[in-house]
Amino acid sequence: MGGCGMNQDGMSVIVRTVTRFVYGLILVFGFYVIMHGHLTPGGGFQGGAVVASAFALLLVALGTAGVKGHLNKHLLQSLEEVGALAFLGLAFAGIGTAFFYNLLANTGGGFFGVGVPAGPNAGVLNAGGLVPLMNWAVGLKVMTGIACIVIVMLVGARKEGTE
Amino acid sequence: MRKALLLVCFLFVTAFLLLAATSTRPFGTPNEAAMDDYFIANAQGEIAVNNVVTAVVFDYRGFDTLGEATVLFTAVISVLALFRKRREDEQWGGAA
Amino acid sequence: MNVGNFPFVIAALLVVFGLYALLFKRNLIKMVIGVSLVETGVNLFLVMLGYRSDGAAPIYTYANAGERMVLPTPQALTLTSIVIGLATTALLLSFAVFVHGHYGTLDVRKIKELRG
Amino acid sequence: MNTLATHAPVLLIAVPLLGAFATPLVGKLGRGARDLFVGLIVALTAALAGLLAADFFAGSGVPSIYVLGGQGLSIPLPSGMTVPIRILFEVDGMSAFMTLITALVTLAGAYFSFSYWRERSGGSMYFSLLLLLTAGIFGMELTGDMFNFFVFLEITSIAACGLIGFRVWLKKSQEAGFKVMTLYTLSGLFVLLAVALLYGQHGALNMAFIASQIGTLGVTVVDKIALGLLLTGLAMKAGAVPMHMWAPDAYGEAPAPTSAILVANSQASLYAVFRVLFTLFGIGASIATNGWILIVLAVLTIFVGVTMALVQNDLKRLIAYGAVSQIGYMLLGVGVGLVRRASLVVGGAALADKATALDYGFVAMQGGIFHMLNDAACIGLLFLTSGAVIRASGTRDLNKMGGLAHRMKWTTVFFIIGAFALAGIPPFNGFASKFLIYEASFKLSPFLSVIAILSSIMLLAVFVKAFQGAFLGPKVGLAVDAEEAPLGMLVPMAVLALVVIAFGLFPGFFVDTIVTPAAKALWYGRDAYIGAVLGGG
Repeated sequence: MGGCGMNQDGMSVIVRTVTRFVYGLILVFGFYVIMHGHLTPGGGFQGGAVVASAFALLLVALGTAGVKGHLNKHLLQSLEEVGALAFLGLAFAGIGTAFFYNLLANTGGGFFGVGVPAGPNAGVLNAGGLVPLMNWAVGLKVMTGIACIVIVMLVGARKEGTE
Repeated sequence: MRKALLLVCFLFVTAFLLLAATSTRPFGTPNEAAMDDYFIANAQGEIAVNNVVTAVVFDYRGFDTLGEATVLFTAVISVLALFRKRREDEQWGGAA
Repeated sequence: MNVGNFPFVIAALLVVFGLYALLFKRNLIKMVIGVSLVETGVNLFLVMLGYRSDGAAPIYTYANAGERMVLPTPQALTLTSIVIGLATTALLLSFAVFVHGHYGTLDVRKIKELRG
Repeated sequence: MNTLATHAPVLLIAVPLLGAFATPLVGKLGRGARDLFVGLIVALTAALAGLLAADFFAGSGVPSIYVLGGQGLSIPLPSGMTVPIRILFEVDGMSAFMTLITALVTLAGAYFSFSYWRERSGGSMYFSLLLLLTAGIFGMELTGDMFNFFVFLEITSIAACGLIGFRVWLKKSQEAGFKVMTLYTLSGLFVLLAVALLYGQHGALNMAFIASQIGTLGVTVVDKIALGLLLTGLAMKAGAVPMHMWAPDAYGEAPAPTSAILVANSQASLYAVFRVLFTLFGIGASIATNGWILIVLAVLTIFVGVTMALVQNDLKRLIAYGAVSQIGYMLLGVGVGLVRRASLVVGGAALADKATALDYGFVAMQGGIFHMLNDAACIGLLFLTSGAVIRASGTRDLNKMGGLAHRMKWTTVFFIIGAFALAGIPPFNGFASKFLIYEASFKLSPFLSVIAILSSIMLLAVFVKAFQGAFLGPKVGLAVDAEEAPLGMLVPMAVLALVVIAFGLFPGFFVDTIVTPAAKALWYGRDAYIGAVLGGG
């Protein structure tokens, strides 16, 4: 296990320095993908996976001891449940008409209610009703969920995989 | 014996899949696109979203997405449950 | 460009390779790779079903006026099934870790307490 | 209009999901709060299932539609379109019947778990997975959309495997977890490939629309391949014999209350097999062939299940093989019905006449469908008692048990009731449904009913052996100071035992009120199923 480069102390100085530099960029890109999910390719799942990959990079480069305190398993798990509940809550929001009814779209201004012109256009960020909100909920869920799996398996596999 | 049986199954499934691939309609020419054309035509008007795929994922087929989020949640809970901290009497070879 | 059914055959072959690894490989990790290959093949097949000749991505932000667009539904379905694949792979690998912890090996021929 | 009943199909999934997402958070407050919360969620879910079923069975029997996210609840088609574009739920007699089964088993399994899992770790995650499994099963039974069905299938697969491997300190549970997960994933991918083929052929994912397309355009090669893949995948998930190797491992290694729910999961896959064969492909010349395929699978399943049960020494695994063999009886009943239906005139009116005149094909269907409910009740009861027995004796090996009847009187009684019901002994419910199957399959071929009867007798021998090993004889090992199971375990067992007895004593009433509408939905409900979505008839 020691030979694969992942251990308590992480990898070499070069990798760690580059990681510190790139980490923030990946996070920004991930949040951009989540935020613009209704305008450009991407969305909550893709952006969440990008952010989770930043966490995984941190974990691999700095080692499990290096990220202690930054990434708390219990906090991540709770956040994931909050994301899932938020998504379910947004789905429940339209139950006056039907489950999953998008009650904010095209309400004319205000909160994500702006309409968009037909045909190709540059895009309106404040549009889409529940869609951007659901993107955020799913993004939160996916980033914390995948990070949780990675942390647990990285730490646990060494403990449980060999008797 | 077991290996021969597996091989027969494998060859059978291979033939089956290749038949499926060759008898599908040609690549790039959908038989029927009424549902998808509706999405392309109405995503901007109904949902006010430029990305049609996002409109499908979060609105027209939003329930699938809820299911998908649930699948991920299930996997996270399962993995966390497997690697959980166990009690004293639950170590290797503990009680049934 | 007319390519007939060739792309679908490629996807089917990917599924076949995955099944081969699943059925004939003796290592649990290689079996997980087989499952992943099957998943990839099916996803590829699904997303290829949505292609319309000379179609653009179904996103109005980048589209030109009056352009033909590919079908959006298979892309949404593939997104769902990729996430499902991720979930199953994570769980399968976790089980592999625990099987190794109990049996000390990943060889399926030596892991056979459940027979009959 | 009763709004709660209108929203019942989606609430039936959303409420357990809400419970599952919130259980780990509530669990931080302590075990009492968590048990109270889960208990409330499960009770609410069961009440919703009861409401849905009562609403449907009291109504006119027309399938009801729930459009997710639509402008109106029951407007499946947007104006000017002939294709439903949104995901929709479609509740007909069969779906309503299946939700009743699931609700019954979940209620018993979850309340049993409160005592069973009291001194174990990871309770919040256990109950979260249990609720997810339930939500997935309900979704499989209610959805009217192919891809949505696949998503719920995967939810049940992952949740089930998480539960099977939950006791990580047991060597066998991890092996079973890996094996079952691999086969579940494979079966899910077969289903997904079939969904992809059907989408490529018909450009839609709605079951009713695809069924009507197959009806008007005829069954093409691609449709046939999709049918083959669907049957393989779903029969694998249901545990029919050539693909049954995972089933005894799964039922045997899962914690006892979840084994009961896993049986409901297998039955949901079986429901999907019936839905595919009767609704999706219920037209054309090949349905007799499909029926014979089901019958061959059924005979193999019954025979192999019972024979393998004979040689087991592990109590859980013995019951697990019993559960496998019962899947065969359901397949047999419905398979005989399908063969007979093919030989009758293909047309709604003629089939409806045959249902009121109680043609033997229809009787076979009634038997097969009634047996799903009976099997869920008595196999569930047996798994729960096995949990109590294993907890008291500390072993699963029948050779190391003995004399439990002295101290565990109630558990003994419940085990006898479950075993007799499963083997089809008259006063209990297993007899009621098996008798219908014997009677009807005899008319198709006496050979089938001979196999079915002989297997039932062998099954009785199996359970006599198990009973003698575990409950009679001198007290061995831990049985010397074994205690009766706590009240929290006895009450769920008693509920299931009461159900077993009630169905056995008044089979006519239950067949008339809930089984016949379900059988009719399959037998001649295809046009109504399509008509509810696409309009017309």
